This record gives sequence, C-alpha cells and structure tokens, in this order.
Amino acid sequence: MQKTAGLIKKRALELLADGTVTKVLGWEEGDFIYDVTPAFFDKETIDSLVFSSFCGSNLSKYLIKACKEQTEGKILVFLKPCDTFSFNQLLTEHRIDREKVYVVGVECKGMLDIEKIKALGINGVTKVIDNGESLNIKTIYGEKTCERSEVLLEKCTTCKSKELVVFDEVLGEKAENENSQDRFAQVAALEAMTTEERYAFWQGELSKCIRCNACRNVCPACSCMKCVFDNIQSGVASKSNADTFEEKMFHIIRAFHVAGRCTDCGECSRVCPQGIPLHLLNRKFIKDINELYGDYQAGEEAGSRAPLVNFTFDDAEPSVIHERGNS
Amino acid sequence: MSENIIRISGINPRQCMKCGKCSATCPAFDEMDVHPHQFASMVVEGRVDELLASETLWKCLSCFACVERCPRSVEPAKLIEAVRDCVIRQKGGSYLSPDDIPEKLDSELPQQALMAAFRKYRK
Amino acid sequence: MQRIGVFVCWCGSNIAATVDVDAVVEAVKNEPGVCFAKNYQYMCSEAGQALIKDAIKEHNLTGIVVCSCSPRMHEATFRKTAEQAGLNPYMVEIANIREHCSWIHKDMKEATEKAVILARAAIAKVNLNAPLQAGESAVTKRALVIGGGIAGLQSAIDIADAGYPVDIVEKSPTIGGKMAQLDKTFPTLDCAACILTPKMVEAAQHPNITLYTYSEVEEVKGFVGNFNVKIKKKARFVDSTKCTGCAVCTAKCPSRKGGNEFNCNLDTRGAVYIPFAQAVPNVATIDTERCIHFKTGKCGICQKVCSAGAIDFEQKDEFIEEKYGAIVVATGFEILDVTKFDEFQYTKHPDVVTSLELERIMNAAGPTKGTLLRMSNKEHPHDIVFIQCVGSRGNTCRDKTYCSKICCMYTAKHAMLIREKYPDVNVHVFYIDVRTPGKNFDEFYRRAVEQYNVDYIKGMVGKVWEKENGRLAVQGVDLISNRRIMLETDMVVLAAAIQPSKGVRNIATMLTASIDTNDFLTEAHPKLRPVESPTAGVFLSGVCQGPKDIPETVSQAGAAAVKVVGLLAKDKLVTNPCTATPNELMCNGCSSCARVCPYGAIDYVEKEVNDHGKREVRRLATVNSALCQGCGACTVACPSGAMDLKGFSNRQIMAEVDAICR
Amino acid sequence: MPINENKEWKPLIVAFCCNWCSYAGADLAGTSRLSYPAEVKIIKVPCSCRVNPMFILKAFERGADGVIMCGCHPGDCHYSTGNYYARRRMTMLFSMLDYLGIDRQRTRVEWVSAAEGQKFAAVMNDFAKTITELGENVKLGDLRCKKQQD
Amino acid sequence: MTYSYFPGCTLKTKGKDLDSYGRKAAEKLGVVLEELEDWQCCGAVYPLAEDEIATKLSSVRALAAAKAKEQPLITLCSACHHVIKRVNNDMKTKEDIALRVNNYLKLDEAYNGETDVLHYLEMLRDKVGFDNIKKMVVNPLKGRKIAAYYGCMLLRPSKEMQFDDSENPTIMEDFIRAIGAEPVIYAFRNECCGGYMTVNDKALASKMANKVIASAKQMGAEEMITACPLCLYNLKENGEDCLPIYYFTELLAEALGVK
Repeated sequence: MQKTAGLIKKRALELLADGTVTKVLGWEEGDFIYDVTPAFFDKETIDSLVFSSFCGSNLSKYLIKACKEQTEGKILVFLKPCDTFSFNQLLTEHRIDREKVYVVGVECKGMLDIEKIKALGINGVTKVIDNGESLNIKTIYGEKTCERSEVLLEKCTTCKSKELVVFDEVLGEKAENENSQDRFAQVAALEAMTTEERYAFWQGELSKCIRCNACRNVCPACSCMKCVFDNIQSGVASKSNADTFEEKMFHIIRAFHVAGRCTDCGECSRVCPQGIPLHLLNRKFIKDINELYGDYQAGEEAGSRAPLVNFTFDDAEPSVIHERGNS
Repeated sequence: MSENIIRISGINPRQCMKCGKCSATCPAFDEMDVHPHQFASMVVEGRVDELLASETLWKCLSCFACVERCPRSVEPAKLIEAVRDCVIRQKGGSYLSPDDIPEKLDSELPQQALMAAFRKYRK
Repeated sequence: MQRIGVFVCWCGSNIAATVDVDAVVEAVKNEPGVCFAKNYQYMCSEAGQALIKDAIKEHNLTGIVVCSCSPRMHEATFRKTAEQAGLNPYMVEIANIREHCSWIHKDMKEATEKAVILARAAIAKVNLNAPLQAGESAVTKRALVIGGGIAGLQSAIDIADAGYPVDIVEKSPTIGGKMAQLDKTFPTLDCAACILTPKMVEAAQHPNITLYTYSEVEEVKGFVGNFNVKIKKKARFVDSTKCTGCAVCTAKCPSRKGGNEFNCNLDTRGAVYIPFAQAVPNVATIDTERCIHFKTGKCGICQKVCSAGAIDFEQKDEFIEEKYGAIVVATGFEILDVTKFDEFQYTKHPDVVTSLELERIMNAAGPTKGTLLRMSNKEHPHDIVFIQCVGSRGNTCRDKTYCSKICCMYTAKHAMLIREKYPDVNVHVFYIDVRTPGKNFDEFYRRAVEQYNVDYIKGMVGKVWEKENGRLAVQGVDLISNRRIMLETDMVVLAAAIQPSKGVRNIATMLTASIDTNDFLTEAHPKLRPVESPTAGVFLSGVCQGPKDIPETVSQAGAAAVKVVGLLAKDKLVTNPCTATPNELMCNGCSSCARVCPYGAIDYVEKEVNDHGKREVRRLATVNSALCQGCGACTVACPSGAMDLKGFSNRQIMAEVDAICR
Repeated sequence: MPINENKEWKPLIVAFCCNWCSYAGADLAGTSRLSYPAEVKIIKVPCSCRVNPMFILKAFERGADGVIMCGCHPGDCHYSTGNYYARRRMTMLFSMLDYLGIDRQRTRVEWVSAAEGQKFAAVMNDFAKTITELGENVKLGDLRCKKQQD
Repeated sequence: MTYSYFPGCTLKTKGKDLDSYGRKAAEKLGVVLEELEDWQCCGAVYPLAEDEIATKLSSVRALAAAKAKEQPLITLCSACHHVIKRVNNDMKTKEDIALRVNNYLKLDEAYNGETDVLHYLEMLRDKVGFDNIKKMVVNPLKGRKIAAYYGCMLLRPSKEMQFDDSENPTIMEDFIRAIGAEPVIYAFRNECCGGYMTVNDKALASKMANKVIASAKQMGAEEMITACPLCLYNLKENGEDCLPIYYFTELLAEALGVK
C-alpha cells in the first residue's frame, strides 16, 4: 500500500512535469488519516496527494464537471477497479470526455471502513500497516491488530471485480478476487422472507432516512443536470406543497432511475450517515436484470445498451413477479 | 403416460410437422414396426402402450441421423429412448440378461459393445 | 389561470339515463379554473356545437372539457368546433362518460360519482394544457425506389405515371431482378421475359424515371417529405453514354473462368460482361476482380476491340446526392444457401440443383439453351426428383421458420413443363404439404397431378447419394403408405427457402425501418398498413416485406406507389403536434432517449446553453418533430425528466392521477 | 355532491390505457355494455411506454389501492416497440414493490387489444375483486413511518 | 502442448492399436498426453433421458480431473468422445442436471463444464495443424486410396459435437491428405454401421456394415480408417469382404515413421 502510494505520487509528478496532464484528481487527507476526501491538485498542491486504505471514494463522478471546465490538457485521475466501471458508464452516457482524461488504474485489494474499525473498539487511529491478511493499527492508545476482512468496506467484502476495465496505465499489484462474498446473498435473503418481514425490514431502514441527499450526491449515476426531485415541473418534487410524495418515494424512484445504469459501486451505502443499506435496492434491480434479461454489468463495456433501454421479443411478462411469490 | 415420455425425453412432440424426414433418414427403417415419424404423433395421441410393445425400441441404433436432420428439433431418437427407458425401468423389463452374454461373445468383440448393450437394454 | 368551460352531453338517454347530468354540472362548477358549465341533449349536434362556440366567445374561455362519448368518436369534432370559435384545438379535452361510464354502470349514483371524477381529471389536465401548433413541412416531390426487380419497377412506373419523378437504385448492372432469371410464370405459364422486358424498357424510357444501375444507397438523412440520399454509382469502367451494347468486348474477353451469376454459375462469363441479352441498360460492365488488366496491367483487349471507345479503365465511383419525399424499399430476395443441407449432396453432385438453377436450365437463354440436361454429363435425364421445403418451416439453425410460399407453385410449374416437353421423364415430388392458395392455383397443381401424371409423394427425403452408374439414389419415405421409398434418379431439384437480400439490413438501418428476426421489413400494421413501414415516408414493395409471388408483388408494388403518390401530392405535411420536446437546461445528453426511439427522431447537438447565467457547451438531445410520432418512450427513459411529451406531459398525467385519487 | 357517505369501503383503481389498443378495448366493453366496477378510472396515454413508474407511485401515494396498466399485445404496438420497453419497466417496478413488501397483487399489466372488449371487462372485474380482497393500501404511505424505538 | 488424456476401456484391451499408435504419434508431434489417474469407463452410450444422472457421473469425474489440472481433455475413441463431450455440454448448459450431478458428487469445487473436450483429430487439426503434420511426415502414404469412415458418433448431433459439418465433413479427408494419401469420399461415410447392434442383432449389424463397405468400394477405396473400435470391429467382423481397415492413428504413426 505504502509502495503504491509512493508510485502514485511519483507518477502524478511525472505526468504533470512532462505536460501530459494539467490537473490531477486524487485523494487528500483531512484531519485524521482515515478522513480522506477527493480533491483536485496542480503542480503546487500535488504534495497533499495521498493513497491509503481509506481511499474508498469513487472519483469518476467528479470528472463530469471537470471535463466541462477543462479547456486544454488532460486531467489525471486515479481509478480503482470498481471505479473504472463507473467511468465507463459515464462514457457510455456521454457525460465525460475520454480525450480529456488520463486514467491511471490503481490495483486494489479492498478499502477499509473506519466505522467497522471503531466498532472493534479501536479508536484514535494514526497509522495502518498492512500485513496482508491482518492489519497492524497504530493508535494514540497504542498498537492494535485486527483481521483485514473484518474491517473492509461493505462494498469491498462483496467486490464484483478486480479487473480494471479502462485505463491508460496501471499501478500497483493485481489482487485476486477470491475472498469476495456473493454480492446477491443479502438480496436473496430478503427475497426469501415473507412479504410482511420484508416490509418491516424496509420500513425500519427507510424510516431512518433524513433526506440529506448524500446518496444522491455521491452516486455517479445520479448526475443529472437537474434532479427530478429538484424540479417543480416534474410533478414529483413539490417541496413547497407540503407533499410527502417525494419523501416516501425518493429511494424507489432513485433506484429505478439508476436501474441498468448502476455499476454497484456501493458509494450510496458508504456515505449514508444513517447506515441504510441502500445498495440492496440497486442490487435487487441488478439481480432481477441478470435473472430476467441475461447477465449485464453496467460499465463493463463502454457503449453497451443498458437493459432498460433494450428489450427482446420474448421477455418475461410482468406477471412473473406475481408468480414468483406464489410458488 | 405421454407426460412421462415428454418429461424423460425433454421433447415437445407437438413441434413435429409430420414431414417424415426422420423416417426418410433412418438406417434401420425397414427393421421397425413403428417408424420414427410415428413416435411424435403417437405420444401426442397417448398411444404409448403400442409404443411400449414396439420392436422399434430394440432396432433404433441411436445414430442420431434423425436428430441431426429433423427440421423441427423434435429429435425422435430421444423419444424412442424415453419409451425404451419406460420399458426397461419396469421390473422384468430388461431386454438383455447377463445369461445371454456368453453365447454372444467372440474374441474380438470390444467391451464397449457389451457396455453399450447393457446400458441400453437393461437397468 | 385558465378559463375553462365544461360541457356535459346527455347523448339523448345514453348518458342522461344513468348519469345525473345536472349533478355533474353542479359538481364541476367550483373546480379550479372552471367558469362555465352546462349540459345539453346532444353536444355534437349543430346546436350543441353552437352552444360551445357561443360560450367560448362569451366567457372568453381558454380551454374546454366536453363530457361525452369516447374521444375516439368526437374529439376531432369538438376540436374543430373550438377552432371555429378561435380557440386552439389542443385546448380541448374529452371526459369519456359514455363508453367508460354510463354504458357500463347501472347504478345512477355510482355512475354520476364516476362521471364527476372523470370530468375533474379532464379539467385538471386542461388546466395544464398549452396551445399546440401542428407543424408543417414541405414535401420534395420526388421518389426513390431501392431495387430494380419487378417490385421496384412496378412501383416506379406507377409513381412516374402519376406525374412524379422517380429514381431507381439497383445494385447490379441491370434492372430486372430475380424475375428476369425465371423461365415461365405460374399459373398461366407465360414466359417471364415476355412480360418483364417490356416493363424494363418502359422504366428505362419513361420521362419521369431515372435509373441508377450498378449503384447503391450510401447514406440516408432527413425524414418524411425531406430525405437526403447519397447514392454511389460504382465505376463500370465502361462509358455508358458511348457503349452501344454490341457485345464484341464480352465475346473477346480472354478471362472466362468465372461463373455467370445470371445463370446461377452454371456456365461462365467474361470479365467484361452484359448480364443477359435484354439487360437494361444494355451496357457492358468490367468485373475488376476477374479482369486481367486490373490484375496485371496487361491485356486491354476490350479497349482495342471497342469501336465506340467506351472502355475507360480510369473511371471512378461517382456520388450523387438527391432529395426525395418518399422512399420505396424493393430489395427483394435471394435463395438460401443450401450447402448446409448436404444430405442432399448439393455441393457434391452437379445433378443436384436448386429450383432457380432449374429455371436457368429450362430457359432458352440458359446454359443448355433451354434443353433439359443433366449438368454432370449433358445427357437427357429420365427421372427427376423434387424435394420441397428445403430450409423452410424448420426451427433449427440451418432453417427458416417461415413458409417460403412460392415453392409449391413453381414446383408444380416445373413438373408440368417437364412432363409437357419431355413425356418420357418421370417426375417425383416429395412434399410435406402442398400449399396453393391463390386464384387458379390449386387447379394448376391438380392439373400437374391429374393430367401430367406427376408423382406427388407425401414425405421427405432423408439422403441422396451417387450410384456407381453416376445416377443418384434417393432415400425417402411415403407417409401415406408408411413405407420406405428408394428411387434412382438423374436429377434432384431442391426447393430452397427464399430469404431477404443480404443488403437489406444495412438499408433498414439507414432508413431506421425495422426488420423482423428473419430480416423481413416490418409493416406499420400487418392488416391495415401492409405497404408502409412504421417509419413515415418509407414504403415496402415485394419480397423484402415477406415471401410472395409475382401477382402479389405487383399488387403490393402498386399499393406502395399509391401511398407514395398520396404523400407526394401534398404540398405540406401536417405534423402531429403532440411530440416529445427536451428541456435544454435539464438534458444530460446521455442518449437514453435516442436508444428507445423507434423512429430515429432524436439526435444530439453540441450547443451553448445559458444555465442561469452560466454559459457552457453541452451535448443536447434534439427531437425532429416531423419524425416524432409521440409515443413517449423517451420520456420515461430520460432519468432527469428533461424529455417531456406535449399533450401528455408529466404534469398533465400527474394532475389526472391526482384528480382521480382526490 | 357528497361522496362516500357511510358506505362500505370501495377500492380506488387507476387504469392506464394506451390510446390505440386498450383504450379502444375499453370503449368496446362500453359499446357492448359489459359492466365492470365503477371504481376503475381510466387515464389515456398514447402508449404503454408513456407510463412512467412515477405515475404509478404517485397514484398509490395519493390513495389508489390498485394500479393496472393496459397496452397493445407484444408485437402489435402502434409504435412497434413501445410495449416492449413498458414490459421491462413494469416488471422491474413491480419486482421492487414486492421486494419492499408492498402487496404484489396491487399492480398488474394486461395486454388488451381493441377487439378485446370482453377481455377488458373481465380483467377489470378480476382486478377489482383482487384489490377488494386485499383491502385498503396503506403500506406505501407508511413505508417511512416506523416508530423509532428510543 | 500438454493435455489430459482419456483412453477409455476398449483402448486398453481390444482397441490397443488405436491407443498405442496414438501415443507414439503424439510424442513424435511434440504433444504430451497425460493419462488421467483412476479414470472410469465413460459408459459407452450417452444417456438421452433428461432424468438420468448416475450414468453421467463417471464422465464428470474425468472432466473434473482435467479441470483440476487446467488441461483440455483429449479423447480418442469416438464413443468416449461422444459421451464425454455431451455430458460436458449438459454440465455447461443444463442447470438442473449440473446441480443434481454436483450435489451427488460433492467435488471440492462444483463442475460446470469448464473443461475443453477435444477429440484427437481436432487436436491434430486445430492445435498441431495439418500443414505441420505434412511437414513432419517421413513416409508419405503415396498412392493409397483411403476411405475415411466417420460413423455417427463423432459428428452428431452437430450442434453439440461441433466437430465438423455433419453432412459434408472434411477433417478426416484433410488428415488423409496430410499423411500423403488420397482420400476417397463416399456416400455412407457418415451413416451408421450398426455396430452397436452387434450384441443382440448380428444380422442387422452385418447388413448395415455391408452398405458402408460397398459404398466405399464403389468410389474406389482400397482401405479404410476409423476412430471407433466398435465400427472397426463391426465392419471387419460382421461386414462381408471388408477392405483392410485401420485406426487412423496407425496410419499416422506409419507416416511419421514411428510405427
């Protein structure tokens, strides 16, 4: 990890120096080492560029705006394997300009969840040393250890792929995707419940929502110029009318709008301050699409036709939903 | 009973358009009492008893010529095997008994011939 | 705020007997925007319409709701009424309180309640209606016909006769198509050339028809009434203005090994060739793949022998751009490749031929000069076996699922012609079904059986092989007698399936015309609009739409021509105003809408927008309202809701939902 | 005019019908005097592909107890392909509602041609019966109303 | 080139020549055939019934063993090839069969048709290449008129076997050309010889064998080759006046000079 971090910084410096790029999109450390946020850098600020096990955030969405503003030269962006799917999806939707971006693919073996670390009672983290399976964590209270698999981000425990699907060059060592859990297991478990149990589950989860919009703002697929929920003309957003429609339907509509386009990057759940497992909504659609219309991974291939803007003559009838539950 | 044949064979005999190409192609046609093209319609009509008693079951070579040339993917060989299976899966339904074997052996006979005969003609 | 008038019709007792029309008027009076409400016995009558018109003028109404019968019945009537009173016709909404209410409910209270709700929904919608203007677009009074077979020729001649200029684009060096290869035609047995060649000449000489032979459509842009088409005229390397068609070059050309396509490759032709004697235009073409000059730079004999000086090795492809108001697709068919059916030994034995090959063998201009001969030894055959449905009606990967429709009849024709001319030849036909729907068709087939003693055997052939004596063994089955048939024969004729020409996919893509799983072009409606493509301005003629014989093809070609003439006769096209429109500030440019548009009506432009003072160039969807038919598929595909449908906007439909659920 | 005065509970059903087939099918049901419950209210859309899932959710949110969408039979769409897209969208939406624990019987898609007046009436009778048996739809409205424990 | 190799029971006994010459030729061609350990008989006939599982298990064991070695699986006997290839196809495409077989076998890792099954001839054509074989031939079989007998099992059903055009195959003829001889094409090369009736209906088997032999003779063949021990036996023993008939591997070994 430390080695890759060094390579990344070195490469950023080189590419800035030789004029390949004029700007760098990467990660910056905050007050704590686990407090890492996306940031743009230039020659002057590049020193603050970091790469660590807390770089879970997906940088691809930031390119939409950056591409618009970039008049000459390229932007260097660091993308982990899962982020490259989002990048491709944005290319498919013409939201970013491939010509303006220099993609450095960064191999990844999973990023860490500080909340899970804290939940183990490990606080005041100052440094994480990666020993492969286990981690040495230096804290202000001394050194602790834990299993790497215990503290991975949710999205990393069910990693969909360690393949970089788009890049100009690659840094780091390729990781194996052997320990990844079945990413549809949780969805299947919910499907196996009774209707009442499922309702209770979702009522419990969705009632926690405070409509902070973090999920929407971080989602690379939710990048509309203007969101329907912010648009009076859409007929769904009506904040001014004491209308609860938006409140109630927000997550369903959001999931539907990204259905077939969501790459399952897991950012929605990662950023949710209430810990709502929003990825389970998106994955439900992905699972349904795979089962009903054939396997499809958004972003795997730039230019592919998303399942909801496609059809075959012998698609399943909507009544399969009714039949499925009765069997 | 027809359902059983359909289930075992995995074939929908209603796809047959009665063109007869299976019978036109079958190398053992002249040895058979019920001909390949009749299998599909007889299964549809439920005349399975006649099929169970048919000599054809023991004359079909499973050479897949009918399967290959059938324009409707009916694959008569599969229907015939399904009927044959219905016979040999019954108690006492075996067509071949180990006692019959010694007289049939000759020094050059490859064992796969015996193996095949046992697989096809008894359970 | 709108000023809305509500007009409740009694429809005599049809509505009034079950719906309390007074109560409805009372109930809607206080709805938002409503400033006038009245009921009347027959709203669609002269007096009823006058009532509406007066109310519009008197109360300065900006929108009206008519509670009456189905909009499918009288929406057009009331829109006209509104227009006469100076109101935009799209400010009219109908609440269907007859078919959807009074006629299906018995309880008056229940029906009245429902009528009120339906009226409210219509009022809620009208509140959000905006005046719409039906657009207009000019019509280019010229038609393009793609394909110069009998279908294309007939369409072109009919359009040209109506007084409109027509261009025919034909990819081969001559017009005439498949029909030119046929010997005789069923069920009258007249010679194909005798009825086709006059049409070819007529087309060539017609003042309104321009032929582009040896040409292909390269690009199609635009929309109904205004297509821009780029046509590639491939270089013939012969100056067609100088060539006299004397055929000296074709006779002298030393490169003679290659097959002659016109005769199904049963004989050969020179590298410079005229496909057949009656070709139109009667001009030679050099096949550069085979020409010695093009391969080695030597030879040039044709140039030397041409007294007209027409050979031009330097000729280049030419591109023509032309505008058309309508396009007829008449790309025809080809014969299925039967090499995949080698149980019949087609690739192995020259005496196994397709029916089209037999046509050439029987034709006086064919490889045997019209004498029926075996291709293997040029001897007279004594027995011929016909095998039907080769590649048709199957569901495996080598078959077509459809019936090719023409084979039963042409086989009866072949059988009859052979028996007529060579009574010593025995003819056997293996068939699955004989399908002869058509005028005088079954009678024709029965004549083959009854008068000409053709041996029809119900059953298929399983295998064909060569015997020691060079004849063919045919192993088949007779399903009627349930026995094996073994025949020895001299020739086997395969009734191969027909399929759409390969190029049709490309053309369909250019035209955004849809094709089915078999590559046949789809019609706008299978019964009521059989010669129109769902893409406005594109019409279908001949086998490109589905298997058909010559009489059917000619009828369809005429029908397509009438549709074209009907279109070209208009000076302007009125376009449906209920089209999709994108909101530029909300459009992401993501292409989702374009992917679901069945008409190719959505395009993208890079355009500078002013988003609340911020200027930037964005990729934006634009809708060609002349192409858009208003289905709304794009509006749902659009994640941001930037795409909306005029007349059925998101807000309008939501308002109806609200009103119903209130 | 007073509505719902001390009556037994009646469901509210919204039916989206495409202009070319199903709306005409509903007209034919009317012309043939085939009755179905007055609770069914039809909204005309040009094509089933115009039906945005948001319309359906909006209907539920506003108190509808059942929503049914009718379109041309697959292959017969006036716009050739609209109902194919609608079919996928509705399948996905219904699946999601089911996943959230909303009764899957409250939504339905039926293909009704202009000639199928009989079918239209039969479908509406059946759907209304199903919805009546299910009772009032409260779940979607209450989806975010779990009482917090602490 | 290293492959897993499934010889099958007959190749260990009555069909030894097919195996031994095949191995010798492979060695000469630089192909390593690693015989699977503990292989079991494939069952000799492919069970057509959709509900048969037990009769498919031994093939799956062989397939899984090759998968574990990450090698394609080479077969030589037509019958073994037919059975193993089709069982593999079932494991790949028929979910219920794969599920039931895997439940039954309880392998370390579920088997879902991952192994590539190649017939020896396919290996010659697609991996070694007939052109290369031609170059390595030391004793070209010049002037020999050889009829290839395909039989039924290699070719059909073509959508599963994907071996060659089932009505007009060329692989064995190309092979014959590669070893310097002249192929003879005849009508019955892809028709059944009836070999599998040999146990219970010798008369039928012999009638059908005669048809094949007559067809080959008619087209001027002087000898025949096959890949199937059962066909070889039937043509030779039950056919009247059979032409000299060999396993194709024997002629390959001869041409390569390792016989």
